[in-house]
Amino acid sequence: MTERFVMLAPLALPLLILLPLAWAALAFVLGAGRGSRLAIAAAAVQLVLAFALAAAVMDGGPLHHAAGGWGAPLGIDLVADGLAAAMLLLTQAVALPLFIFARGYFHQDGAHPDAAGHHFWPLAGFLVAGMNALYLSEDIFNLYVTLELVGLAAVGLVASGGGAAQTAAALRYLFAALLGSGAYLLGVALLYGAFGSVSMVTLTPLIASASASAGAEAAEVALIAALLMVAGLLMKSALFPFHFWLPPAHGGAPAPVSALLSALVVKASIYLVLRLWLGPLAPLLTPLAWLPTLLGAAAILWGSWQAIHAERLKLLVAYSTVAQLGYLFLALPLVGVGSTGASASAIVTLQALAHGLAKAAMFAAAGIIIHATGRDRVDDVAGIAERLPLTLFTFALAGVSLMGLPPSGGFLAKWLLIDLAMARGHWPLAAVILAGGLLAAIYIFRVLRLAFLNLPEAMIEAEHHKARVVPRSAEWMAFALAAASVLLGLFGGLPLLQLVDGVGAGTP
Amino acid sequence: MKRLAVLTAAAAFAALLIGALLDLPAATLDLRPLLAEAMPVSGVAHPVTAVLLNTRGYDTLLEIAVLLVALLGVVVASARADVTGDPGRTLAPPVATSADPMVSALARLVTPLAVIFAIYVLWAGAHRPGGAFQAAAILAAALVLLHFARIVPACAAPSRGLRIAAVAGFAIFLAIAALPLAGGALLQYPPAAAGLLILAIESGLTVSLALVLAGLFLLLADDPGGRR
Amino acid sequence: MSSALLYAIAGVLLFAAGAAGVVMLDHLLRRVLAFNIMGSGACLVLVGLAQRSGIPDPVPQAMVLTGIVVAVAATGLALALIRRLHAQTGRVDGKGEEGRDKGETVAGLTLPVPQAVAGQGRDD
Amino acid sequence: MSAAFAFDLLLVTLLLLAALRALTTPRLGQSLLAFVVFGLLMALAWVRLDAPDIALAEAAVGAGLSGVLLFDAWRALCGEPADEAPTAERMR
Amino acid sequence: MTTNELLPLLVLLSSLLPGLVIFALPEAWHGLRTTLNLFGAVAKIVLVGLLLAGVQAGEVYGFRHVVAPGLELVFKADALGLLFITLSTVLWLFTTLYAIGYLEEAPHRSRFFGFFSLCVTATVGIAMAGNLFTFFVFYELLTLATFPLVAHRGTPDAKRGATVYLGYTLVGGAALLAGIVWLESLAHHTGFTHGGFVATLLPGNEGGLKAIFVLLIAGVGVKAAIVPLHGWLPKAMVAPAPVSALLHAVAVVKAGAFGIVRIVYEVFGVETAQALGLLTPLAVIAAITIVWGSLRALFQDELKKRLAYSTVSQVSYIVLGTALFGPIGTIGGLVHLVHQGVMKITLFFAAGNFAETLGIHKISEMDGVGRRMPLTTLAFSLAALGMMGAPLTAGAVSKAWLGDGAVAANMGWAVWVLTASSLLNAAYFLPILWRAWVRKAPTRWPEEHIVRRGFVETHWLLLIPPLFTAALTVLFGLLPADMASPLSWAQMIAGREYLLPQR
Repeated sequence: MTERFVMLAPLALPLLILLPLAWAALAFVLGAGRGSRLAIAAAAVQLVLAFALAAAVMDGGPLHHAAGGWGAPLGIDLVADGLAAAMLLLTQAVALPLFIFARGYFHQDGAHPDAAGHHFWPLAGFLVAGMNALYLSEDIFNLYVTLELVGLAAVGLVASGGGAAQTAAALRYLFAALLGSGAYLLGVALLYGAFGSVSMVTLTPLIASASASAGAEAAEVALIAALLMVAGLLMKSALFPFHFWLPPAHGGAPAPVSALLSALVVKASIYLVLRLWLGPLAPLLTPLAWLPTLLGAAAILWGSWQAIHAERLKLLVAYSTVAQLGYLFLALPLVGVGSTGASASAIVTLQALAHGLAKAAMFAAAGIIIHATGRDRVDDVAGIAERLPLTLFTFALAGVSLMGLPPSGGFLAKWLLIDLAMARGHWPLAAVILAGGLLAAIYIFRVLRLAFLNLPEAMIEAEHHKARVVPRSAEWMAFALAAASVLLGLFGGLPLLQLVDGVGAGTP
Repeated sequence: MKRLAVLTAAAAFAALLIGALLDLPAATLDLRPLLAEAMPVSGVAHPVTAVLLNTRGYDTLLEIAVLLVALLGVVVASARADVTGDPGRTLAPPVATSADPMVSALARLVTPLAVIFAIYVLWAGAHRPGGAFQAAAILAAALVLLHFARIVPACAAPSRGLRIAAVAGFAIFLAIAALPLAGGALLQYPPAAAGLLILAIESGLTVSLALVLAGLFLLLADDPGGRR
Repeated sequence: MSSALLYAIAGVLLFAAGAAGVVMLDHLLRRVLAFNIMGSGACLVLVGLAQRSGIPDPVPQAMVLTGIVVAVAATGLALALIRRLHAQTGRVDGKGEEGRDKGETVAGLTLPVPQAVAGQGRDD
Repeated sequence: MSAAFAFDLLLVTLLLLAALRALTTPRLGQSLLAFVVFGLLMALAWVRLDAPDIALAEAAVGAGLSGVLLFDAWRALCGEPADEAPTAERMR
Repeated sequence: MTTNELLPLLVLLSSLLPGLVIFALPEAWHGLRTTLNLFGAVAKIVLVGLLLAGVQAGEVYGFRHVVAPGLELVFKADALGLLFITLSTVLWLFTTLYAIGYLEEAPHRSRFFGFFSLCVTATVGIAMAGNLFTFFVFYELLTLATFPLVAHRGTPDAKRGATVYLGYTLVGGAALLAGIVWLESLAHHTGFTHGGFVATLLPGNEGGLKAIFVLLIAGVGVKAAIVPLHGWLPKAMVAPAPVSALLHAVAVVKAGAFGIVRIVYEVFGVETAQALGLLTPLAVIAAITIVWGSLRALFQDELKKRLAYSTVSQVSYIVLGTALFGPIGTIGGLVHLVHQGVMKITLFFAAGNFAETLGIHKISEMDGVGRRMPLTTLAFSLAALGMMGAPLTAGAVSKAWLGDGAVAANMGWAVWVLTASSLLNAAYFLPILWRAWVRKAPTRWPEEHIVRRGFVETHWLLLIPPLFTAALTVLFGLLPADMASPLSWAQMIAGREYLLPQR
């Protein structure tokens, strides 16, 4: 059984792209509001494929798939290494429960044919396809196309919220995304002009030798290209100070969309930054590693600060994303292994997974709370422990992971990151991580402590009167995501770190 | 102040990059010979088409997906253009007023020509400049012209038939991309059938892309001369 | 200097102008124009640099074709959203979109609470 | 300087001018017009770069379809100032 | 998995699993919830009994779970850990019984007992932690599990108290985390070892190690309520009485004190800590805390507040014992870990009874309560006498060993501190006893909830726990040398630490 599983794995590379493309197209044909079951079934298959892929990569190292059979540099190669396999796993693992959640969430609006659920399914399908393609691609121009696919699908999903605020947020997001991908495209053009290839594998030695020979003009162009690409991607990643588009887009979209965007979409461009930074562009950018780290630290502090002061619940969660994304950039100068033997990229992956699961759960929980209360202010959470205990518990569990408290995945990542920072002597980084955790506690417990308040009886009555039914399946799916983010710390860390670092690598 | 800063930054960036480009040596790698070698088995004679639908056909597959996403986005945006109601605003009523007779005549004249030209461009793409996308663009232009001639109405949301037609090309492409997985790689055409398969993909894409491109316009369009 | 390099340089200038336009311009339609000019610039750089020797290179040409399609797609989406925004708010500029990190306003639009919820949660 | 290069230089200059005009001219209609001209000039540039495929696509899409889309949007946005006021009022 | 690995895991699960199930129980399923609670508590006692027997027979219990390369959750049931486990397990049973009675008919009982069980799980985890990583995991879990308990009443006051508690403990947790990771980056492991492992890092890291010590002690010191980190404790008094009992006697402050013991003995090692000059400052801080807490207690009219400040003072006896270089002080500190728990929980049970039965919250309302509630007041009085260190009580044993330890460690001033504290203890407890037994009862109690029926002055579930723990207070004082007494365990532990078994 297991062996056949692993034998199927090479096929998982193209299938993880083709399958969502196919069901997205089918959902489009099916029409408004339909396709939820299709999407859920397909997402389950994709999750199995992602597991098979991860198992195969863990056993036998990276898998390659040459699209069209040409191979780089003429063709486009798909490559699944540990990092890609981990991100694919995250994407499918978040997508499946979120789809079930979305089905419950949108279902109750069935009476409104033009509700937000209208075009959720095909757009979500293209979004997932785009992300899967992005994680697997090894070709920087192909990556541009996947970036656009992800970006436009995400914008469409934000706009599906329907209100004026959502439209404005979608536009703001669209222009930020287009500016980012434009810069990235120019970088690709320059690299192709300088080296004649868009394949990362081919480019890596060429860039290395160009930057090694002093005074080579190609290196100068390559550096500008690298900066353009990274700047463009940082714009899409909403790294401080490019985060301006994220809070309205993520805070305004319908809950399943916010969850998809915050948990997955921003990770895609960050993944690409890491992949390029630690891969082909490493010789050019390594001296600049402090810059995104500095911005990451600023993001943690600024995002947390804004979350502490946000008045709307979903905006609070969105700003928390701004802050949490900062952690992913802290590790760039920390190449190498810490006292535990986990590499920086493995730790970042762990953090990305923990945050992805937790943030999806938190947005879902926030969505349920808002759905039930009909209001979106943080203060309206008061007394929610009484009415939605499971959802509050979900929110709290997700918060545990975001604060980096044990035994969550966020905690494990934070621990390893601090360990790595200290092993490298980067004390300020460790301090920022600790401070970030405390600030996160402030904004999370801002919500939790209100939730435990007893409301006056009359008010409870009034609330119950207004309360809308949230499907249990939606509540449980949000809970499953939160529980996964916590259990990740206990049981997921070891396999994940081994997956990214390769089995046996980096023993202390 | 901000404007000045942005302009200065843009100018500095352009100067810096142009300076670097002036000294840029020739590219280290040249794909042209590689592509020339691959041409005989690519199934087409025109190199750009070979790249577009064979060696980098995967790019094109995703590109079509991007177009579909954009169409979806437009559908989303035009579905309920006004949250406060006013449904008549988006569901364009049947065209009452007649179009400019000149436009009408032009449209009637141009459309068949455009179809023929599009078929030519599509077919020619195998050998010389042209191909699915250009053909689709021509067809889309014809559709838009027909709209101006009040022959094709604007629509709020595509009907199922239209949706199927818009997706069909993509579906064919997807199927042909997936089939070789049984024995080889994604989009790895058997060399003997490559030409035929590419033509099949291109034919499907022409129709679908034309609809999608025209859809981008028609979903948004108001009737000429103003709303309602 | 070869012709192709000249076009590449023009591409850089177009890109810079377009990018500055996307950042600076207020009217959303103009931003769309700026984005298109920016994209055209990048495409010129791609082909221009690759063809400095004067021999056509089909690979970047095919990429530019892809890029143009993507640009059209983005333009269509942007225009649709702009028109929607206009229908909903009467606005066509990006003003009020900047520097909004405060709680209750989203993307520069202060909305009464029920409507904000109606928009995002499909609760009505 | 060969004649061809001179033509290229002219074309590039016109391209830049059209782009600048599209971005800076105060009247939106003129700006859109300049953009369509820009698209046609781009098509010409692609011909000069031995890329007839792109030229064809650019002419059909960049100048044609995008132009129509933009003009249509412009008319929808700016054509009816009477309709704008109440909408704007309502949202405030 | 062998039995020796399984047993500690079962000890953890015996409260974790019932806790998780209880969360999911509908509010009205009172019977099943109570059954689960009691089943868990009794099962845990049985399991701990097995552990105790095994450890005395020389068995080694423990298991580990790797969470990341080089990072393990390590559990071991050693003598020191078992001392704490036994204390919290036995007291948990009584607290559970008490809470069942106390919360009868109150809302949100599923939530309450769920977190209650998690709380004890975390405490047991702390006790069994085999390295600082594991210790930290459960230390933070304890914070998370106690927050909803403190906030349980849902009043604005409860919200405020819980927030203050959380603020203190999370900042402390961050300090602890920083210290642990710093230490790990130097030593590459954080496993507790007899005699400590830090000595191997000397010479060369003195400055760093001192800073680590400060971070670690500050981290656990928050929960141990060392001055000036004690601010949360009086504020957390808003919690229901069983929670206060849990915070003060079973779980939270004990976890802090226990952490200090672990850090001093098994991370740094007393020798190294002494060599680095860290013990004397610690002792001074403990002394300050003892006196300060007692002084503040003197001026509180609210009974629970006075008890809270008394806790601040008493827990630092443990810290003081730890900081007194030498086996005798160690024994004094360890034995007080148990004795203080037993005595303080009695006081809180009794205070809860006064409040629950008669609505008495203030000391000034306690006139004549001894005649209305003689049994509760008797338990209260015994525990209070113990706190003062009156002869034949558990407190006397602790104080005697601590005093001797101070003399043996050439820290004579500590004896004065102890004496002064005892006097202050008397000063704030004796007036209460005077009021309760001697003064005349008022005609009306503030809010009489439970009517007296014969001997049963209040709900029987509220009465049994304090009586039992009061009995233990006396028993430990009367039979200090018995095999099963905390003192002989403390001697055994100190013996392992110093290889000096006898006084």
